[in-house]
Amino acid sequence: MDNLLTLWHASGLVQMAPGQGVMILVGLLLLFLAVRKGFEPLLLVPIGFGGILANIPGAGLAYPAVENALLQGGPALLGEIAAQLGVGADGGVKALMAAYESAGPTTQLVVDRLAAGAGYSDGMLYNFYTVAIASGVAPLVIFMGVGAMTDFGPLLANPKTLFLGAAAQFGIFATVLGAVGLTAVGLMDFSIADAAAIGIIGGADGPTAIYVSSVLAPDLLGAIAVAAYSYMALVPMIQPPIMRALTTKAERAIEMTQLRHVSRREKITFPLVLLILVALLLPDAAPLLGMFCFGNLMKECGVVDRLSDTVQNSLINITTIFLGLSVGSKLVADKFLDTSTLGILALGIVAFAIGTACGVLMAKLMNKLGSVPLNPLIGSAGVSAVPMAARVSNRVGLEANPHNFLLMHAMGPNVAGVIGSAVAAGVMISLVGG
Amino acid sequence: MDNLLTLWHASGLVQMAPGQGVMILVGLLLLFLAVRKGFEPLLLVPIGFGGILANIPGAGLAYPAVENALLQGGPALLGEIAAQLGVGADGGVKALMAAYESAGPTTQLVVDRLAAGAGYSDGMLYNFYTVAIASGVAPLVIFMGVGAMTDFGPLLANPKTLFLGAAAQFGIFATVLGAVGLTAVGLMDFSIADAAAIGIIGGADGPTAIYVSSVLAPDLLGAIAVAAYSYMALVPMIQPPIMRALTTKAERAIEMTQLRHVSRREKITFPLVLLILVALLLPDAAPLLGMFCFGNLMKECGVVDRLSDTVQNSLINITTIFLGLSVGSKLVADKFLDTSTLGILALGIVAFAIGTACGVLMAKLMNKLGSVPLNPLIGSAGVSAVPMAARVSNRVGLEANPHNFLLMHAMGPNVAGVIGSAVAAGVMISLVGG
Amino acid sequence: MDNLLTLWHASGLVQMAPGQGVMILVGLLLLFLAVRKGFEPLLLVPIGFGGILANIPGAGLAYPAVENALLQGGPALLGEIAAQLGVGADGGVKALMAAYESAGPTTQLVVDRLAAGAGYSDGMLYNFYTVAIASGVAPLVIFMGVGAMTDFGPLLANPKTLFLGAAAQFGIFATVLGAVGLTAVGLMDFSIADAAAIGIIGGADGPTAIYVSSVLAPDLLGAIAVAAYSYMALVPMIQPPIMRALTTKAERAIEMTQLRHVSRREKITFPLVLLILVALLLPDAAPLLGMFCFGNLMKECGVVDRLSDTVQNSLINITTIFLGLSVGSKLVADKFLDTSTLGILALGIVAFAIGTACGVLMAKLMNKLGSVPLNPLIGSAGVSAVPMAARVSNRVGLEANPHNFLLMHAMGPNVAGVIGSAVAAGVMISLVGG
Amino acid sequence: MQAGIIDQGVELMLYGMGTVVVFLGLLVLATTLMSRFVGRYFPEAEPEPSRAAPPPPAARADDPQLLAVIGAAIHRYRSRR
Amino acid sequence: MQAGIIDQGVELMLYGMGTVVVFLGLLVLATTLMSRFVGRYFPEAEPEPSRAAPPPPAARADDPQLLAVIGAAIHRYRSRR
Amino acid sequence: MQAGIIDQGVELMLYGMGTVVVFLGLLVLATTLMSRFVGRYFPEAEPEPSRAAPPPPAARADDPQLLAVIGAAIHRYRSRR
Ligand code: NA
Ligand code: NA
Ligand code: NA
Repeated sequence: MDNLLTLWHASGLVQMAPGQGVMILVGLLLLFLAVRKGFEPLLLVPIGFGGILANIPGAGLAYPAVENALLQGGPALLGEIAAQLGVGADGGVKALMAAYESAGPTTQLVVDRLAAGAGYSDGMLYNFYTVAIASGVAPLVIFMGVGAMTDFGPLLANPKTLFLGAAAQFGIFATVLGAVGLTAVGLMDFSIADAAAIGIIGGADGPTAIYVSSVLAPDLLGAIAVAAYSYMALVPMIQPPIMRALTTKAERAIEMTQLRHVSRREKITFPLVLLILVALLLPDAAPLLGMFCFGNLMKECGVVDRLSDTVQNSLINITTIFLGLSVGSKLVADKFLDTSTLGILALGIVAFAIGTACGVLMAKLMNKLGSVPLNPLIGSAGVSAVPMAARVSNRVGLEANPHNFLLMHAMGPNVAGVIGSAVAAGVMISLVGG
Repeated sequence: MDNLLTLWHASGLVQMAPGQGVMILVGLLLLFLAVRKGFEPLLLVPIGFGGILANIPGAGLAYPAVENALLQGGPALLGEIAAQLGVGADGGVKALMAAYESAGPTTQLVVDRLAAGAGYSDGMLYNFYTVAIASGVAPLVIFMGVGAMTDFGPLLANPKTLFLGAAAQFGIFATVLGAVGLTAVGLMDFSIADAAAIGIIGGADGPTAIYVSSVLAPDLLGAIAVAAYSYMALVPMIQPPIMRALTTKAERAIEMTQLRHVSRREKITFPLVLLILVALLLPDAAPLLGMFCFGNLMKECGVVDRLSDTVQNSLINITTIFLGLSVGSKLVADKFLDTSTLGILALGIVAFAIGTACGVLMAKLMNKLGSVPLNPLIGSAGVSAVPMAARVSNRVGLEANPHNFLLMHAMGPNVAGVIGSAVAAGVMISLVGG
Repeated sequence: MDNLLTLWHASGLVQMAPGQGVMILVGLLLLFLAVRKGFEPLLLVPIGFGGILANIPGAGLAYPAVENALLQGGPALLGEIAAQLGVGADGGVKALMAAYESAGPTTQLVVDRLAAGAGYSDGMLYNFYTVAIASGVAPLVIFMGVGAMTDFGPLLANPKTLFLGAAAQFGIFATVLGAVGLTAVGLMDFSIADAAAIGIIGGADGPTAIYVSSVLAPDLLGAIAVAAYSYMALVPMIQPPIMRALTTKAERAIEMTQLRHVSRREKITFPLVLLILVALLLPDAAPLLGMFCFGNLMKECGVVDRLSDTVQNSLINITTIFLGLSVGSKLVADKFLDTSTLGILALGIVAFAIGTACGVLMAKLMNKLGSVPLNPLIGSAGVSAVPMAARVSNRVGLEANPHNFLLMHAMGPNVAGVIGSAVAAGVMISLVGG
Repeated sequence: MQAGIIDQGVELMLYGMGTVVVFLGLLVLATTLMSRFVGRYFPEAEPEPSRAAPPPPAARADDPQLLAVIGAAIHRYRSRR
Repeated sequence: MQAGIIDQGVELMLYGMGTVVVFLGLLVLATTLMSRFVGRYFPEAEPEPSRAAPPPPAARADDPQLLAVIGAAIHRYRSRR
Repeated sequence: MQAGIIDQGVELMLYGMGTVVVFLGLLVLATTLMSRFVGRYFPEAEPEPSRAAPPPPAARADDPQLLAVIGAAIHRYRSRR
């Protein structure tokens, strides 16, 4: 009879909090969007599934051992832990966790021991998060893989398109301003570090957004990653109206001259040039851009093809799976179901829109000032969202002029946007972090 | 001359304990069974090899740094460690290890430092075990891979076969009873947690058995894993006599109606249905069944094929290698050469036999009660041992009726058995663990 | 304005120390040698790139959190840390790091907390080094992969060539003598452990050299790995003059009898024989040779081809990438730019030359003493550098006699050299380490 | 501690086996309902497109030359890796 | 702590966007110089050899039998793994 | 500490090189015995079946069309990944 009670009390039905039910539905929604609507499935399938796992009541997969002990332990255990921490046990789990986090390292060891002794251990997703994201390694490895899949040829053929990638990053910083504005008027409560992490959604670059959030605002990571990937999937819906509103039909019909041939040596040298520039000017962007350049060098140098193949296949796939599940661990109800999430979702789409607009406007300007014709539609690709944004530029261009193939021209600003948001990430970590 | 003595005393010949020699032979036997007899070679080659490595005298590959220091250190070091632990040095290594394990966390840190300072470090296999098994990650990743290789089509075409998978799990619980019985009569000395871990051998599922043992009875993990994989390899010998004894020739000749077509949408939805049910009813099974469902969803959803391919190939292979070596680390003589190992081996085969019998009997019952003909031979596949048990059902069926192709019908109970033992694992961890 | 200063002070231009600039050029040189000259690109591309990353001023990628805090922190933080360590803050970073390393474990925890609280974390490359090399796992996994790519057929057909592999290891021990000699005359300051680690360069085996250095002389690891891989790439230039000087044209023209067929069973049994011998005689070589034999057994046994394929492809590639970056982390200016590096580079090439010479001389002796003709050119392959040294033997042989195909004959001593230097590594760890 | 271990074992057996049967029973129910629901509201429009496009019929013939080519292609691919 | 957060945000925007533009501007410069340098001093002697050797022309024909063989080879290779 | 380092080095050389020679010598012995033992008691019945089935003879011909097909198959496979 006791056993029946044990089982019943251990079951999810009894322990389910309303928030957990909601979050399981959110997880199912993400899976639906990924599987049926094709929203960035490589990331959103693991994230959505991880989100469901994280909210299984009583399983505690997303919590560290101590938090599991506090959430599920009996009053005796809580009393013992509270005594060790030198606080009262009746302040609730949040107060005890806060006391634990500010306790000295030896006290933490003793409390860890108490939790382990009572049979509580770190949840599976918590472990994944610690290894994959808290250490910073998974976003960096994915960035290495992205580097190994990136062709800088179109950018090297027309380096000025780097300015388009720069302009589109204004979406990031405008969003920072939006986030602090919402805080100033009292609608939200974001710190400047939170605002910076939210802004990076405008970079339209998943691993960069996750990396920055893990450093500056780990609590918001779930919402930021979900927003970033969802809006990247929505690029074909978000961008075209903005692009059409800011350009005339004549501009959209501009045909561009064919790109020059780029030699293999230039392609090998470029990642090294970029790396040196990072080393000289912005060391805080070194992890992200360093791994990116490393991946690209492995691809282009032609003598380590077996490493490059592995980076582009099994390594990036394995990392993606654990990165996604780890992000899912941040979709626990008590962290995700917060008004801040609504703010992040709203600010994220604004970031995409402003980035798109700035890219297009900069392209118009360059078309006016420059001697060679430049179709303003390729400016929107500067937000990155590789290669979706470049395809959108191509598609909108074809609408205006069926002989207008912008894809390769848009790949230049597209990869420039990746560099641009990594640079922005470095600046923000440098100014706000630490 | 001193150096010659150092080398000679460091050599294996001098340090070899009889148990280590025996265990090296056991390792060679496992390799022989794997390579020549085809006994589950993917696991038994790494396990057997790891078992040999673990028993290399003086190498200490399977021990933590502290145990290596105690086993190989001079009296001065032992005295210093004993003093730190506040016990006498003459109680032997086991007493000192016990004192170390029950010491406070800061004392442990100091002793760790002493061992490291004297040049002792964690053995290679001990590290593998810590990362792969103690953390729980390797069995879960393998279960994800198994999920990505599992086709639930036959189960979905005939969901009632889930009952066969349920019935065959009685082998697990009967074995628990056997283990406590042996303890009650004084032949063995198993705790209830040990008994539960031993019972899971009857689940005929390697990763599930390893996962449960790592939680409930780490010391018995080596014997349990070896028993589980060996008996899985012996399924074609263990099952047929039991199947023939419990069925008439007429029953074995029953032809079953062809399975209906199962749509892709059903296959995508099934892992989610299973996941939700786990979340509602049995959170303690969430890690195992969650990863299993995740792997299956990746396979079926069709939009993340590159992840699914990696999970089924490089990821599961890499994990298998380190899982096997880690299991091998539990074949150290002082843990494996114990009467409990004999008990585990004896109980394991009983578990397989009872599971097989219950599956067949349940199938007979369902054939009697149901309207559609059901060949009792597919009941034995409910123990899992995918896909060997299903092939055995098919083969025994063909003996009785050369037109009787049971393979696809037996795949239903076969995968049901995987779910069934994962559920049993969850129950046991919930009731006995923590 | 403050922000501008923050950014400027955070930039690399301001923080760049001369040594870092030099090391970035060294990294670029390694990349040039790897990409344009084909110097062992699989390792030297990651090592060179890692070396550049490690020397990015202000990024601190190669340092632990505490060292980053000491290098970049303000005087307040340094004072606080110094107070915790009980030393003065004006002794400089090196003195504080030394005090930290000799402090008790709880003091270290407190200092770690101070560094983390001030926003400093372990550098990316430092993390890679800890996981990949300090744990010993990456060289061992690569050795497993090398084992899975090695064919012992030629060695088994002519086991006496093992003596050639033994003789060539004299390069290792002669170099040890050279290193202690330089120390004795005061030109260098190597400990006996340093000398042993430097000697292993003569083994011409990358993973073995890295493994031994990580145990015996972590500070020299960067220089030792760079020397080992560079000289391995230079084998076609280093060896031929020595080989020609020590042999007559008639000796070089000797044709050898065709190798006998080696059965699969012999190939399966050989790694087990080697393993048992290691277990009995030299447990300290067990990690290296154990993993090597394991890889080879997986390849030869024929029943775990999917594991063997993964070991030879994605696993070894992934490990190579992180091993290379980790080695690069040891190319930080303050460790690499030292006179000891010059000594290591000089001793390394001597080691290769002596190893080559001893191999050739032993082959001449065996040709004199034995009844079957043995071309002395295959002796040089005993240094390992698989398969480059064997190809060199073949090429020099063809010069003397266009019908003289020595490649397969040279593969025997070539793989014998791998075993030989792993044995030497075991001896040195046994005598010098711990 | 070992006192009453038989009772513990019996209890574990009863509750464990009970849970397994109840859980899988509910899964039978849920699966059946799901299949009906999917079959009624989301039937497959067309015969499911096989994802790994099957080789065109010609290739299935046991033409020895074709097999030779296939073998060589696979062999060359593998040896390149 | 939240006092003056607007100022912090404005500052972050100014310095951040400034750095992005300056950095990418310098990159334009460095890239252009690099391309000129490489083009002048290390021009490609011959048309860059494509690394993954392109299929010989015959294979590009849409010969159905050839396509069948290719399909079968790929299929067999995949199913072997 | 560095006093007598030469002695240490000489000792390391003597014992190290000695161990290498003795170990590899024993390995020569053990390998030879093993090969004889295997050859006598477990000879290979038939010529060892090559595991990676060799391409059928036809494929070895330098038929340009076949090579074209092979090239295309590999190319297509690689570009799919
Ligand atoms: Na971007
Ligand atoms: Na089962
Ligand atoms: Na060697």
